[in-house]
Amino acid sequence: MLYRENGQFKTSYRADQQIFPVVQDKVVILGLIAAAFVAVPLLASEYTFRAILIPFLILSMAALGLNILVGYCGQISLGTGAFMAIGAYGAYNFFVRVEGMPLIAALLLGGLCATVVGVLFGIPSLRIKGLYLAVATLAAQFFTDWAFLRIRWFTNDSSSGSVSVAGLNVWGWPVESPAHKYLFCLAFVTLFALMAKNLVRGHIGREWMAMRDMDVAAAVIGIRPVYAKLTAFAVSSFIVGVAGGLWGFIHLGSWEPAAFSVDRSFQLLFMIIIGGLGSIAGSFFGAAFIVLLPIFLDALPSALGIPIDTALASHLTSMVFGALIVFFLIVEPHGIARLWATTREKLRLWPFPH
Amino acid sequence: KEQFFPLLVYRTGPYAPNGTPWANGKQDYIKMINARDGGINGVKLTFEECETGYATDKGVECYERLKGKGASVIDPQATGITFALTDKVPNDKIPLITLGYGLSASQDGGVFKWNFPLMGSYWTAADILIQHIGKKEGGLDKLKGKKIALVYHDSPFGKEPMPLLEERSRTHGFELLKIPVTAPGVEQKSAWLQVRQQRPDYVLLWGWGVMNSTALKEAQATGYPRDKMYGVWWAGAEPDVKDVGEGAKGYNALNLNTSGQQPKVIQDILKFVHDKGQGTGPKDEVGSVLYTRGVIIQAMAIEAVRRAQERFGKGKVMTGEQVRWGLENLALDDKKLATLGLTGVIRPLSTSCQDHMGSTWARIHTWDGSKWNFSSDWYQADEQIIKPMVKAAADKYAGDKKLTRRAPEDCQS
Amino acid sequence: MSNILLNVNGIEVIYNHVILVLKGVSLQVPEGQVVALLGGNGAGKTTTLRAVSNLLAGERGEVTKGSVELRGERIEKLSPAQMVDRGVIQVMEGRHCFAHLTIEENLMTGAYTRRDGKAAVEATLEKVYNYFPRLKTRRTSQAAYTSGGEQQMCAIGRALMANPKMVLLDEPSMGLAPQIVEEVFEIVRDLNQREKVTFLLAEQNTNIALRYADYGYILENGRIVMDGEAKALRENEDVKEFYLGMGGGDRKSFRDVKSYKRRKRWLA
Amino acid sequence: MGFFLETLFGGLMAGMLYSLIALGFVLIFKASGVFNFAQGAMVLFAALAMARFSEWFPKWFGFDNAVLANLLAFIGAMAVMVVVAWVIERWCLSRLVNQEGITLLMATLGISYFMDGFGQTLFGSDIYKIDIGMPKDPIFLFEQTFQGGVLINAEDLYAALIAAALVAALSLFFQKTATGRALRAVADDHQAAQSIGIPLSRIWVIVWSVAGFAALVAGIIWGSKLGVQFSLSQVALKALPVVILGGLTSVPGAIIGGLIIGVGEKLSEVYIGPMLGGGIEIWFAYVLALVFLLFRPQGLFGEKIIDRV
Amino acid sequence: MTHALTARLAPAEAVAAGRDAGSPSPTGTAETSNTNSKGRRIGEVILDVQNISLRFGGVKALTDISFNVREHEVRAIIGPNGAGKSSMLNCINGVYTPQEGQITFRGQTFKHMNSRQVAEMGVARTFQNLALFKGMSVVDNIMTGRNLKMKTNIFQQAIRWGAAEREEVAHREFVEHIIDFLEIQAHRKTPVGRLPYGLQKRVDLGRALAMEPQVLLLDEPMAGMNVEEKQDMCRFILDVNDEFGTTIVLIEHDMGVVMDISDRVVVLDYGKKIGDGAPDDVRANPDVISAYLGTSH
Ligand SMILES: Nc1ncnc2c1ncn2[C@@H]1O[C@H](COP(=O)(O)OP(=O)(O)OP(=O)(O)O)[C@@H](O)[C@H]1O
Ligand SMILES: Nc1ncnc2c1ncn2[C@@H]1O[C@H](COP(=O)(O)OP(=O)(O)OP(=O)(O)O)[C@@H](O)[C@H]1O
Ligand SMILES: [Mg+2]
Ligand SMILES: [Mg+2]
Repeated sequence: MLYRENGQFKTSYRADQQIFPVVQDKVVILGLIAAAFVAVPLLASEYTFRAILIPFLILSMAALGLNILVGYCGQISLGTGAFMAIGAYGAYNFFVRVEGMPLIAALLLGGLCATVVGVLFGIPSLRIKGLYLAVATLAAQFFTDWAFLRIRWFTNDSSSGSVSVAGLNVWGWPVESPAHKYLFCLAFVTLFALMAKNLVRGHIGREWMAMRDMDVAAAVIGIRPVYAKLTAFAVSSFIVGVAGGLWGFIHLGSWEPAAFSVDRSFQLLFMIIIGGLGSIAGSFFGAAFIVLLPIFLDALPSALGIPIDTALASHLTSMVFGALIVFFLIVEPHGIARLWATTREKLRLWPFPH
Repeated sequence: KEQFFPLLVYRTGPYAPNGTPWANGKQDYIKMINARDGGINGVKLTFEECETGYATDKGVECYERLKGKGASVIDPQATGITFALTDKVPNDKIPLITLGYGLSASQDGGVFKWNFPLMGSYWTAADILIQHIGKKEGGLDKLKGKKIALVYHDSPFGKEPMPLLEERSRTHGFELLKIPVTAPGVEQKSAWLQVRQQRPDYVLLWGWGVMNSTALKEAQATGYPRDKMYGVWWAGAEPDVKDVGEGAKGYNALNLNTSGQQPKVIQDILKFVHDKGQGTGPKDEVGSVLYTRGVIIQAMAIEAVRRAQERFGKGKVMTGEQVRWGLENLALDDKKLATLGLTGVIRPLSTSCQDHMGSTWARIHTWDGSKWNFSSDWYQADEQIIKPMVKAAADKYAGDKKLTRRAPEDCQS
Repeated sequence: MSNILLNVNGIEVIYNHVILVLKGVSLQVPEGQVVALLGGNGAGKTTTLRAVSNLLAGERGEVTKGSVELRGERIEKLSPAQMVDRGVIQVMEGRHCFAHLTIEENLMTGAYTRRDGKAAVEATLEKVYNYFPRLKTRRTSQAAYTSGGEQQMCAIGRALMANPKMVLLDEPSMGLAPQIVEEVFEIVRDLNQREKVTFLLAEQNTNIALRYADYGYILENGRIVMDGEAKALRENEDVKEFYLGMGGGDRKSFRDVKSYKRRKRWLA
Repeated sequence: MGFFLETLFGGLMAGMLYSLIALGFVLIFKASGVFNFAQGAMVLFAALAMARFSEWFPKWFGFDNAVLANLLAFIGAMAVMVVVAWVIERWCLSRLVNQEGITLLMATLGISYFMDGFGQTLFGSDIYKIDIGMPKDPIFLFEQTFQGGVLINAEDLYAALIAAALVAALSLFFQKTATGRALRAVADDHQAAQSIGIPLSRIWVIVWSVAGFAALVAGIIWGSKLGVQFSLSQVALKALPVVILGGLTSVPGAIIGGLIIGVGEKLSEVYIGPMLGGGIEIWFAYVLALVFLLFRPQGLFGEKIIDRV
Repeated sequence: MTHALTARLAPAEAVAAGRDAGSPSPTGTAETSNTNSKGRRIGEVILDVQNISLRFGGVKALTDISFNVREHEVRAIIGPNGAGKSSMLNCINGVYTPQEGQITFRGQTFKHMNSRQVAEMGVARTFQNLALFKGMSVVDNIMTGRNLKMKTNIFQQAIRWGAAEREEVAHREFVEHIIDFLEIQAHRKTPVGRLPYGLQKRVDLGRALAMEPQVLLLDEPMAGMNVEEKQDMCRFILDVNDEFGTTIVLIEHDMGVVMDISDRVVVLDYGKKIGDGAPDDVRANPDVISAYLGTSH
C-alpha cells in the first residue's frame, strides 16, 4: 500500500514529464534534500562530515559527470581522474594567479578548463569505439598525471609539485568548518544533479542515449554524432572538473597529482556501473556503495570488538568488497538504481505478487 | 586514563613490504612501554591502526576517524598524506611527526607550527649524500665536471631533494641528471638505458617500495656498478635488497638509525612483547632497519608526551597542543637515550620552537650481499646551505597560505 | 496420440522478478509431429520456446510454476547445452548469427555437439547448402555483412547442422522471400517425414503454419486459448477471421481493411 | 649506434614481456567477450602461489632440490589456477550470461578485488622470491663493432623467447581447432552459442584456465624480475596499450603490439624524454596506441568492429 | 465521415502553447481532405535514383540501378533475399555511399550525402533489423524523431524552466498523437527492449513518423506479424500516405501486401533491376516469377 499511484492521473504532459511523476517519490526526495540541508548539519559529527559526507558528495558529483558520458552517451572513459585533476589544477591556477578571484568562479573556470581538454580528448571517440576508446582515454589520464607532475607552471612553481589552497570563502563567508564545507558541496551537487537531470530528459539527453544505443540509426534520424558525442564529453568533463576542484579545494586542501590517479578513474567507473549506468540516482547509489562500504567494512571488526590484524582486515575488506560487487551484479546487472526501481515496482503491486 | 595513539599504516598495496615492518615497530614499542613501564607515568597507552594503503584519500579518512578518538600526535607514514594533513592539523591541533620525510621546509617551526620532520628531511639527506660522495672523491671541489644522476620516484617524494641538489650542483659544478621512474616503479628499463647512455659517476636512488629492488636488479642487468649507487634512507632497508641478494652487493644507502637486535630497546621489545607471544610481526624481523625506524618514531611520540607531562602534569592525558609543546622541547641527550635503550641507535636530538628537526645527522651503510654494514662516519647536513633554503621555502608557503610567522611569545606557551 | 515427446505443464514465467508473462501454459508435442504455436505480438510464443530450451536465464526470466518434461524427464534444471545433447535445439527469433564468423563457420559451430565424425558433418553441411543454395554463394562472408534473409537461413541451417531430434523454430519465415518461406516449410516437412524430426514452431504466418502443422495451439496474453488439429483450426471461424484474414470467406485486400478493428480476445 | 641498438633490443624485449600479459586479456576477450580486468590480479595470484609453493613444498615433503621444488610448485600453482577458473565460472560468469560487456568488465573488477585480498591472505603480502635460475648478468654483443658493445639483458632474452613460444602455440589453437571456433562464437553471442549447444561453463573453465596458465607464466617471469609482491598486479596497466594496439581479439596482435609499444616507449623515453623532463613512456605508449587506432579503430589485427543496420 | 486518423492527429488546443517554440504542427493537417485511397494525387518525381552501383569488396550489392519515386505514391521494392533492397535504402539515406551513380531529391542532385542532410530534407526510414534505442522508453524513442525540430540550446535545457519546457511539452503532444495512432499507449514508458518484436516494429515506425517525413522508407515493416497485425500496419501506412501525402518506399516480402497497397513496384535480383511497373504487370513478368515469386503465387 506504500506505493499506490491510483488516482494520480496526469492531466497535462508537463505533469507527466516531471522528474518524479509519482507523488510519494517527490515527497521522499524533497524531504531528503531538506534533511540534507537542514538536519544533517545539525546532527552530523565532524568525522561524518569530513570523512564520509564530503567525499561522498564530491565523488557523487564526479560520478554524475562520468555517468553522462558513459551511462548516457555510451563512451566508456577511464580518464575521469585526469579531468578531475584538470578541474582542480585549473581552479588552483585561477585562484592563486588572479588576485581576488572568487572561489566559486575559480571552480567553475576550472570546470571550463576540463571541458576544453575533455572535448579535445573526445575527438578520437568519433572514430574509436567501445573498449578501445576506454583504454585510449587512459592516454589522457597518464598524460595529465605526467604534465602536472612535470610542468612546474601548473603547480605555481612549488618545488615538490604539491599544491595547496587556503582562505576559502564565498562572499566573505568562510568555507572552513566541516559543516560549511559540507553545505558548500551539497549546494553544488544539488544544483548540478538538477541540471544534469534536466539535460538527460531533454532532447540533448535523448541524442546521447540514441548515440549510445545505436549510432547508425541515430545518424539516420538526423543526430550528428560529432555534436552529440562532443557535447557529452563537454558536459561530463565540466561536471567532473568542478568535482575535481571541490575535491582538491574542499576535501583535501592540499594535493598532488596522485590524488587524481588512475585508481580514481577506476573508482568512479565502478560507482556508475554498480550504481546504474544511465541513471542520475545511480551515481549517488554507486558513490555511496563505493565510498561507504569500505569504510564500513574497515570499521566493522573493531566495532564488533573482534581483534583482527590490520592487514588481514584490509584483505578481508577487499575480498568482501569484491564479492559484493559480483553479488550485486548478479542480482541486478543494471545496477542499484535498477534494483531500486524493481523493488519499487514490486511495492507498487504489493501485496499482490504480480 | 589512557593516551591514545592513532597509527596510520599500510600493510597492503604496493608499498606493504616496507610499510609492514615500520608499522610493526610502532606497535611493538607501545606494547613494550605498557608492559615494561605500565605506560607513561601511569597513563596507559592505547592505539588503533588504520590501513591507508599509501593512498592519500584513505589516509585522510583514517585521520578523520582516529582523530575523533582522542589523537594527540600522528605519523602519517606517507608523503602524500602528510601534504594533505598539513593543512588540517592546525585546526585540529594535532602535531604531525614526519621523521625523515615530509616537507623539507617544515623544519621551520616558525611557519609550520604543527609539523615535525624529526631527524632529517630530504634536503638534509641529499646534502649528506653529496658530502659523502665529495669525500670519496677526495674533496667537494673534486666533484667538478662529474655526473651525478638522480633516479627518483616520480612523485613529490622523489622530487623533494631536487632544489638542494641543484643548489649543490651549482656550487660544486657537477652535472645533475634527473631520471624519473613512474610510480610504483615496476618498469625501469628506459631509466637504466639512460643511465647506461649517460654513464654517470654516481647514481642517487630516491625510491620507495618495489622501485628500489627493481632499480638494483636493472642496475645489475645493465652492468651499472652497485657501489656507485647511493640510496636515500627509504631505499636502504632489507626489503629493498633482500631478494636481489648478491646482485645488490656494494650498494650504499643513507641510514638514520642502526638496525639489529642488540640495542637495549629491541631487547626489551623481544623480552616484554615477543617472548610473551604478543609481538606484531615475525620475531626475526624485529630490529630490521624499518622496524627500528618505527620504534624510534613511536619513541619520539612517547617522549614528547612524557616531556609534555613534565610540564602540564604527570600522570595526565596530554592533548594535541600539549604534545606539540613536548615535541618542540624534546631534549634527548646521551643520558636520556641511554635510559630509553637507544644508545647507538640514533644521535642525540634536541628540538626547539624554531627548529622542528632536532638533528640532521646520518651515515652511510652498505649491503654486503647478506646484511647492512656501516661504511662511513656520521655526517651533519650543512646548515649554511639548508637554513636559507628552508627559510625561503617556509616564507613562500606562509605567503601562499596568508600565514604570519609565529611571534616569539608563541614559543613560550 | 502417439507418445509425447515434450510436455509443458502449466508453466508460469516471470521476467525480471516482476513481469508475469506466461500464466499457466500447457502443451504437448507428440514425437514425430509438427506442432504450431500461434498468437499475436507479445502473446508469449518466444517465451514459451525459451522456457523449453532453457534460454530464459540469459533474459533474466524464470519458470516459477509448472514443469517441462522431455520424454518424461524433468528438464527445468538442465543447461541449454544439455538440451542440445538431448537433441532439442532452438532457432532463435531475430537470427542471432555470430557476427564475426563467416557463414560457413557459423554453420560449423552448429555441429559442435556432433560426435559422429568429420564426414558425417560434411554431409550435413552439403545438405544445408542444398537446402539454401544462397548460403553457399555467401559462405566466406562474415555473417554480419549478409542480408537479413541470408542470416535467417544461416540461423536455420546452423540448427540443422546439429542433427537434432526436435527443433524449436521461432518465426522461421521472418524476412524470407516467399519462395524461400515455402522452401523452409518444405524442409520442415521433409525432415519430419524422412528423419522423424519433431518440430514446435512459433509462427506469425498462420496460413502457412497451419498448412504444414499437424496440431496447433493458439496463445493469447500468456494463456492457451484454443488448440486442435491443424485442419480443424483452419476451418474455425474465429481463426479464419483473426489469423488468416479471411473474415467472411474470402481474403480481403489489405487496402480495403477500413477500420481498426479490435482483435477478439478470448479471455479479455 | 650501439646505444640505439641497445635501446631497440631493450624495447623489443620489454615488449615481449608486455605481450605475455596482454595475451591473457586477449584470450579471455576473444573467447567470451569479457575484458578481464582481473588479469593483473591473476598474475599476482599465480606468482604468489608459485613463489610460496616452491618455498613450502620442500619443507612439507622434506626434500631439498630447487628444480624439483620449482617443478612441483609450478604444477601446484597451475592446479590452483584451474580451481580459480572453475570458481569464477561457477560463482560469477555463469550467472551473468548474456549481460553487456561493461557489466562483465565490472564483475571482473570485483573478482580482482577478491583475488588481491584472498591471495595476500593466503600467501602473505611480503616480497617473495621466484628463482628459476634465470641469468641476471648482462651479455654484450658486437663488442668489436661498437665501443662498449651492445648490452642485452639475458633474463629478458629468455623471457622473450618463452613468451614467443607461448603465443605461437595459442594462436595455432585458436585458428585451427573447432574449440577455437566455438570460443569465438561465444564471444559474439552468448545466447546463440548456448542455443546451439556450446556448453558455456566448460568453455569458460577452459579459457580461464588457459588464461590462468598465461598468467602463471607471466607471473613467473615478471616475478623473477621484480620479486613477487603486490605491485606485480600493476604491470597489467602496461599491457593495456599493447592489447588495444594489437587488437583485442588477436593473439598475434598481442605480440606485434607488444613489440611496437615496447620499442616505441623505450625510444621515446630515451630520445625524447630528456627534452620533456622525462617520465613520458607511460603516456607515450598510450598515445602511440591511440594514434594507431585513429587509423585502425579495431587495432592492427583485431576483428573489424561491426556496425550495420 | 472524417477519417479516424484525422480526428486523432488533429492538433489539440494545447499545441498552441508550443507554437512559438519550433512549431510542431503536422504538415497537411490543415485541410481535412476526405480523399479516399483511390483518389490520391500522385505527383511529380520526388526521388530519382540514377545508375547506382554499390560494391563491397567483391560483392556487387547493386549494379546500375535506376528508378524513381513520385510524390505521394507507395513504391514497393521487392526481390529475393540478398538482392540488394536494404542496401538500396541505405544508399538513399546516406548510410552507404555508392561507388557510382547519383540521387536526385526534389530537384537537388547528390553524389554523397550524409545521413543528417538526408534527414533534414525530410527522409525517414525504418530498419529491417530493428534499430531502436534499446535502453530508452517508447516515448523517448519516438521523441528522438522530433530532435531535428527541437531548437533550444543546451543551456536552456539545463535550466529547463521556460522555453525548453514549453518546447518539450509541445513536441510531446505531437508524439502522443503518434502513440495513440499506433495504439501503443499502454507501453509508453516501457523500455523498448522488453517489447515483443511486433510492437518494436511499430515503435520504429512511430519514430520515423515523428520526423514528419516527406519520404518514408520502410524496410520490411511487417515481418513477424500475423495477418491481422499486417492489416493494421497497412492501414497505418496508407493513412500516413493519404493524410500527410507522405511518399512511401516499401520493402516487403508479403506479396499480398505489396500487390494490395503499392502503386508501383521495383524488382531487384542479385543487385540488378529485373522489373519495374504496376503491381499486376510485375506479377505477370516471367523474370520476376522465376527469380522471386516461385510458382505458388
Ligand atoms: N527480456 C524480457 N524482459 C521483460 N519482458 C519481456 C522480455 N521478453 C519478453 N517480455 C515480455 O513478454 C511478453 C511476451 O513476449 P514474447 O516475446 O514471448 O512474445 P511473442 O509471442 O514471441 O511475440 P512476437 O510475435 O512479437 O515475437 C511481452 O509482453 C514482452 O513485453
Ligand atoms: N556492409 C556490407 N558489407 C558487405 N556486404 C554487404 C554489406 N551490406 C550488404 N551486403 C551484401 O549485399 C547483398 C545485398 O544485401 P541487402 O541487405 O541489401 O539484401 P536485401 O535485398 O535487403 O535482402 P533481404 O531480403 O534478405 O533483407 C547481400 O548479399 C549482402 O551480403
Ligand atoms: Mg516472439
Ligand atoms: Mg534487407
